[in-house]
Amino acid sequence: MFGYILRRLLATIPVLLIVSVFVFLLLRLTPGDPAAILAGDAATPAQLERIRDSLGLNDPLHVQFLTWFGQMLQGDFGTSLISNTDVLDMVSDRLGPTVNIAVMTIIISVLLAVPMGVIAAWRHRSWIDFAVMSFSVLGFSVPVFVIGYILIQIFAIELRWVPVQGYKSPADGLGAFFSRAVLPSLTLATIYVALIARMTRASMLEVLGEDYIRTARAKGVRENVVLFRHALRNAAVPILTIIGTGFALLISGVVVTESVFNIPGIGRLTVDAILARDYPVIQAMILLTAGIYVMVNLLVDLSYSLFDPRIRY
Amino acid sequence: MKAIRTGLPVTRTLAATLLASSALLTPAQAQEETTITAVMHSGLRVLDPVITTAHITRNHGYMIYDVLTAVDEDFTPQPQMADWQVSDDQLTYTFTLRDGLMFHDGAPVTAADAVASLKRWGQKDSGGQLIFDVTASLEATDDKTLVWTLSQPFAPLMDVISKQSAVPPFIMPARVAETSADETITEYVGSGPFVFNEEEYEPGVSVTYEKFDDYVPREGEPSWMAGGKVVNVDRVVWTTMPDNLTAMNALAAGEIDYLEQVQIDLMPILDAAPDVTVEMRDPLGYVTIGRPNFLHPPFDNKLVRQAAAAALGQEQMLATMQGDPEYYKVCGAIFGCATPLGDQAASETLVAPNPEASKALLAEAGYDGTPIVLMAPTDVISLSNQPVVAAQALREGGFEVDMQSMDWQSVVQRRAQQAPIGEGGWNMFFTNWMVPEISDPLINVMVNGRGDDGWFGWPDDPQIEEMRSAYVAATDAETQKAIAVQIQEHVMDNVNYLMMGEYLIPQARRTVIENMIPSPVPVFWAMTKAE
Amino acid sequence: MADIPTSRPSAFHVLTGIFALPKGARLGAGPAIAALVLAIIVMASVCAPLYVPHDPLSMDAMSRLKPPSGEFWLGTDPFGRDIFSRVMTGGRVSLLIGVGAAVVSVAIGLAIGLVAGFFRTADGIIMRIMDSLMAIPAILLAIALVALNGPSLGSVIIAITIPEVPRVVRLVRSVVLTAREEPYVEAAIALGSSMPKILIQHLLPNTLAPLIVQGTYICASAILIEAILSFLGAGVSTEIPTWGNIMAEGRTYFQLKPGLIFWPGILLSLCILCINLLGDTARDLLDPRMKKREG
Amino acid sequence: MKFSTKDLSRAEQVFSITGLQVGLAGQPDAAPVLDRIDLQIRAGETHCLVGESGSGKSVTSLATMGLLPKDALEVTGGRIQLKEVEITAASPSRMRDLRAKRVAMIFQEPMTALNPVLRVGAQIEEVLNMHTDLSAAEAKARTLDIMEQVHLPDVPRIYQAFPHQLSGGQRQRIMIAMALVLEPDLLIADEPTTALDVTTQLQILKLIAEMQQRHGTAVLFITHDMGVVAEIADTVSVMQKGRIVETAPIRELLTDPQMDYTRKLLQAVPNLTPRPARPVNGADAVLDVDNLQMTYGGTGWFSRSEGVRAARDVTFDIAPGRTLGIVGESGSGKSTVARCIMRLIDPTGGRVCVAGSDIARLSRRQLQPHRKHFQIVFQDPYRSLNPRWTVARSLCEGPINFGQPKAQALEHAAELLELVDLPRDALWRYPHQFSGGQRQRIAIARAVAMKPDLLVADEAVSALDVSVQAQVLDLLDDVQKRFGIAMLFITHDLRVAAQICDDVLVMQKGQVVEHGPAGAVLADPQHSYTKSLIEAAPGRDWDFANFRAVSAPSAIQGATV
Repeated sequence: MFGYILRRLLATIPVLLIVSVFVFLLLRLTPGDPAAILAGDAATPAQLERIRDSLGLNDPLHVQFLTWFGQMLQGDFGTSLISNTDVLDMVSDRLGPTVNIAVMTIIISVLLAVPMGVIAAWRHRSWIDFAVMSFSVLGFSVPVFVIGYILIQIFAIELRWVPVQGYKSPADGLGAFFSRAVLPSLTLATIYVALIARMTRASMLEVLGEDYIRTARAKGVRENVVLFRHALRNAAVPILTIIGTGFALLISGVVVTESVFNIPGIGRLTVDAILARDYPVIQAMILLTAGIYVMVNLLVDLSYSLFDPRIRY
Repeated sequence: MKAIRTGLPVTRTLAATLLASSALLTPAQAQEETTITAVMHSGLRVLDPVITTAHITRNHGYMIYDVLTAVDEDFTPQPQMADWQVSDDQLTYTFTLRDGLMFHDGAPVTAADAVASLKRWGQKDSGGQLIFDVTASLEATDDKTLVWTLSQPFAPLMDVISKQSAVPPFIMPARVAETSADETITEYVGSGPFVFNEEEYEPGVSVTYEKFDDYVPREGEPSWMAGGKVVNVDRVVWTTMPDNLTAMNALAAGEIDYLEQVQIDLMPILDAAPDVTVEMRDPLGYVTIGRPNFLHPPFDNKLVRQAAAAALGQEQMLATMQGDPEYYKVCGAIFGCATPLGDQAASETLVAPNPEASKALLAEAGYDGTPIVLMAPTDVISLSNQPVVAAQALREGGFEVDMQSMDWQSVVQRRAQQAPIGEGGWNMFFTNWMVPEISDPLINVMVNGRGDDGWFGWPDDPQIEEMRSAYVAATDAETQKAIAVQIQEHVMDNVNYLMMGEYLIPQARRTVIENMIPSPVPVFWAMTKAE
Repeated sequence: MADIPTSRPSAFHVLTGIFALPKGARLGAGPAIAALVLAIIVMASVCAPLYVPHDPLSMDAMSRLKPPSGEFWLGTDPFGRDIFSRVMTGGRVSLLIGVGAAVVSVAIGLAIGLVAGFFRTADGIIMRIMDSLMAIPAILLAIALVALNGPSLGSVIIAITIPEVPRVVRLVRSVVLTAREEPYVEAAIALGSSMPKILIQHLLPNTLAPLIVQGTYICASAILIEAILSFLGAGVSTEIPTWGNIMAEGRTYFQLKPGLIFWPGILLSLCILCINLLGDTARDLLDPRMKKREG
Repeated sequence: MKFSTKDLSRAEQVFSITGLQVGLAGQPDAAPVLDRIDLQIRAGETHCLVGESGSGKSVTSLATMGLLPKDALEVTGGRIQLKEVEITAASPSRMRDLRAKRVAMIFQEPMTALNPVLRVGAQIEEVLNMHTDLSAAEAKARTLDIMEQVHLPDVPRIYQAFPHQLSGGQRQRIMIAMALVLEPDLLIADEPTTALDVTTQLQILKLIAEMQQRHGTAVLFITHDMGVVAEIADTVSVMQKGRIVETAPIRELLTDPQMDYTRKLLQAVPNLTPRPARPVNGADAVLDVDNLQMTYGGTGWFSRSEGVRAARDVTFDIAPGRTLGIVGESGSGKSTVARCIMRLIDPTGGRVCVAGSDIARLSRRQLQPHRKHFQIVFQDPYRSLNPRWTVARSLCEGPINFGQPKAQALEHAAELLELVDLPRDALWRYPHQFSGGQRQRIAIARAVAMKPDLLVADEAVSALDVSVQAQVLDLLDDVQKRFGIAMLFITHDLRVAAQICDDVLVMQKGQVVEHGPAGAVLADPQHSYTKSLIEAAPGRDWDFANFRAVSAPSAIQGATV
């Protein structure tokens, strides 16, 4: 088990290395000048040049890369070129909202999607199946910002049940947190529910055709026990996998949702950083999201063994 | 390393959740504090008001710093931190700091602090540079007195150091002001009416200011940045909302108190909200301009520039940007319509498009149909419409237009390129200014004619430089005005830039916010919140 | 027992004719309606220049944000452009982006995936690179790529394509890895067929069916991602109307002029819905496991 | 042959099927899947249902359990009666109640029939929890008891085990325990030993018989294997295309079958007695395998395992026109040897000489010209032909690779099709248009098209029904005679080996335990493992094709020649 984890962690090193080189090169080839952003509209070329010098942007590429990479290995991700704050501080301030919303989204999604998928598979080709599948295809078909606007219109503006926007950390009161987090989470969950419900259904359909399900039925086991005790656990691995790979989708959704609901999370941080060419922040964020992605998928892989005793690492 | 770093906030969040669940029933705040939550036009990311000209950073500067002198709403310099006297030969300015000035860390403000701050500012600000070009000495003679000695008279000196915008000379502690002018400061201590809360600062998202209890306001009614800055609220929180619609809805729902800029088309949303007042804070407003590149064909040819001026029409552009005619003004005054130097001379061609005239000028110039590269930013709403409208108008006027979409940062980077068009250069871009930023020939960077040392577009225009020198030398307002009109006429003829008109952006506040003074910079002193 | 005598028929024969319906498969009306709706949308979009009443780019500041009328069937946008003309013309570009992204990513992914699946030595390196690409959130990568190349149609397609490629590679590779264990592939080895021949003649056709399915999903998601990129300010220039940038431009008018979002949104969603439905149908028909259950 | 001699004349009739019809759901006009089936079983009786694939055996059992796939099959007529209960009329919840309690079932695949994620003890206990009010402790006691009864070793440990931690035989014992824990009236066993090795099969058959005796259960035993039938049946029904064509007590059926189909079925069963040896021709060996080694894995940086030695020190040779059989149970390494010789995998040691050249170490490119000398026929007829290719393309692939012009290759292919008894126009059809046996013929034709010196048949007839199996064996024999090909025949089935091989090589756990002429090895095995294999072969004393017991002398005679 620990050997396996160690091996997997070692395997992430080349991945993160490739990501960092790739991102570094991509950014340095991208037009844009952080110095110009810093200095504002009225700066003259000479002023820009001096600022560029002081930011180290005039050094040769490989020098810049090695400097950044060396510092990063020591846990120093540098300072933002624009706001001059420590990148790690910036990121850790912004991580909380995103993580909380993401966790809530995953919980909502799993609670909704898994039963939906199970029932759809059980009543294969019935109207319930059709309804679940239609919903899930619809979930893929509507841009996430439109879903956000519609939810705001209904629940925040018409019904006034929850605030329009904003974020409060759970430390400021759970009520405050939930009332603000529920709409963004639901917005994000739409596509996630669609994804998980589809996978649950497909996986369950496959499992329900297995011999041991026939065995269970031949034992006179009740249908709900067949579905949830015998089938669902066997169907779990692909469902977990899609939760893991769907995480990338979640990050995409977060970028948009944070704008619509004004949540100070890492999605907006990254988009702002890209649009402002704030290299250290972009590099740290992409590495961080890549790292999270890899870790989430490692966790997912490890969690397989919880559901399937045949899988041992 | 990653796992550890990412793990932290999660555990923190979980712990916080547990704490919060026990704290859920206790009342939120024992004593009632007055907090103003304001949505500003942009996120605060740069905290050094000298190194950047960004409006949001300037606004931040006015919150936590103070200035020696400031113009009032009549553009007249008034004492703020200091009174001043000018010697009869116009060569010596003596400033005397008033009593009770104190930095947020408790140290008194001294003349030495002011000298250091002025010197740093003088390296960055173009007006400041001109003053320092003629400065013999600037020194603190005692804790409260500083003496500025010039080698030759500089008539607009008080106008420059009292200006409201782009970079005003904010007074910082000497140790902070000693930071190189090319690096951003790292300590944010001022002597202004508000204290910057560094703990709660999230770059680009929100910034919190607390009332500075030890601030001693000047006597007198506040007028723009002059007068008494009496703070009547405990906290001011600026946040950013990337989505205009969300901000509108938040204001209508009472979740925020103040919205600095209201998108005019969306005003009907606020009409439905009874507790919200929409108004004009800043009657001067903004201008939108187009800048041709003088280095490369076809805009190196004056006739082609004139053709562009003929092809474009202010009305079309402003109407597309604003919609409601109440919020824009067709006006060709390059120093602003309602400013002392403003004059509309020779600007008739800009009011309405005249494609035929444009075509005639192009024919005369022998325009060969080379497409002009028009840079069009897609991610800044206030700048995304102009190129689209311009492209159509220029095409109708006989131009070939290659409108290249990019994000604003690419525009910012590319407009600094002097290379030919095929090698990453450009022909035209659009931007916006606040009227006080273009209101005289020293502040307005677009009338700079020093070629490569000037602003993007780089006109090498000795004539206009002569006029600017004359403006500096002029000692009375009438001469200044006369020179300004000359510059106006010259700019219209030479088409140094395309003045595309003025527009206004209303603000919106919850009705409980009262006593907000009119000013181009949103002002949080004087303001009260009835609750 | 490794050599169990199985009497269960392999369902591989169903793959012979990609669109041949197996016996007993009941499709219902859904896919037929989806195909019809999609065909109408595609036709209407492609032929848009022939019938739209206005130039989709022609602005008129004096007729901004007009309600629907005889002249402007769906009203006008903030530039005074005709929404109907823009939406119908926008469909062409959106569909082009969808199809373009699908074709390009499938083509690139197929080539890389075949190599990775068959050549053990290349596999390790290729898959590490693909893992790395997959670890970068697609939307961030796309924004960065658009920022790099400028928001032209081509660069938006590339930006959407690159994050999709690793997924296609993984799919192709897994199909190849499974197929190369098939006895008929081993038989081809035994018959002395060369590696390229086996790759192209035996393995490639196996990947086509799942790729068609994957391609439909990529097509759908590309149209959607284009909309999101526009929303974030990194989309195609407004001079080239797409459903995505029409919606993005109109998003602040959501409450006042819902038509700006509603019309392109409904077409976009309908289109994606149909593409996804057809993709699902194709998958159900092509997936041997589903087949088993059909009987 | 010792048949079952139970006296069932006074036993109560437990189960009967009368005129049962099952058809495709929603397609009343389609041909019925089951056509008026009648069946009776008495308490303690073992009734065997035999027939080839697709004859409707499994549908019968599923109908009895009420487990027909709802959207595919439905009962359209007839009755199924279990004592007083009429199953065809029972409601779903009543049916659920009957299952396990009154009628239980065990399935073919012990690998897949147990839920892989639940502990096996819990899976047995679940039956008790569903159908009885026993306390947890009582249920556990009952479970442990029934596990003892099915002779599982170390019951407390296995109670806690997951299915994948058990062997196939142990899993099938769990299935039996699960089926019998509530002492049902009827046990349906659907090919319960087909997936098991022959020695395990014997044990499971004995166990079923023992449990039946102890509980007096009626058993409906479904199988395609006449050997098994001969071992266990009291009565037999033969099914063909959804009908029962003949029902008789076991001895009657085997000695005096009434129907043609039954006779055909019995005649197709290969005899365990080796066929008479063919003369040795003395030619030089075509294949010479010397000291072949194959070790899987064991090279990873992080894995500490030593690798699996799938083949060790395997040495043999085959002369032209001769057939060598490699027999052994699953995991014995026999397929590994075949794949090493075909160079589908790379052996880790030893020499493989085909037609005089050692190919064990050649690179892919160097190997290419040698490929035409040796060809292979695989087990699964459904996967060994590219489903997208016409038969012509498949047949021509090899010759074209070796430079034959297309037209000539096509002409040759047509001739080959005739040789394997298929019409010429079959060239332009696709594999799915053929039956399994026909496909196997095509696969043989494809191999023969290369004019190889050596043909490897890897379980080439194992997936086929007995009657088809016999035809394909004949074809192989014919091809060998005609072209003088040397043949390496891999099989787990001793009967098949006895009928086709000149020499037999017995493998166990990667090693050769016995090697000699078929007659000697099969009739007079020396090694204990070979002996146990032969002992375990069901129905080994019966000569099915001749409707009589195997005469002892002929066996000895076969061994001595």
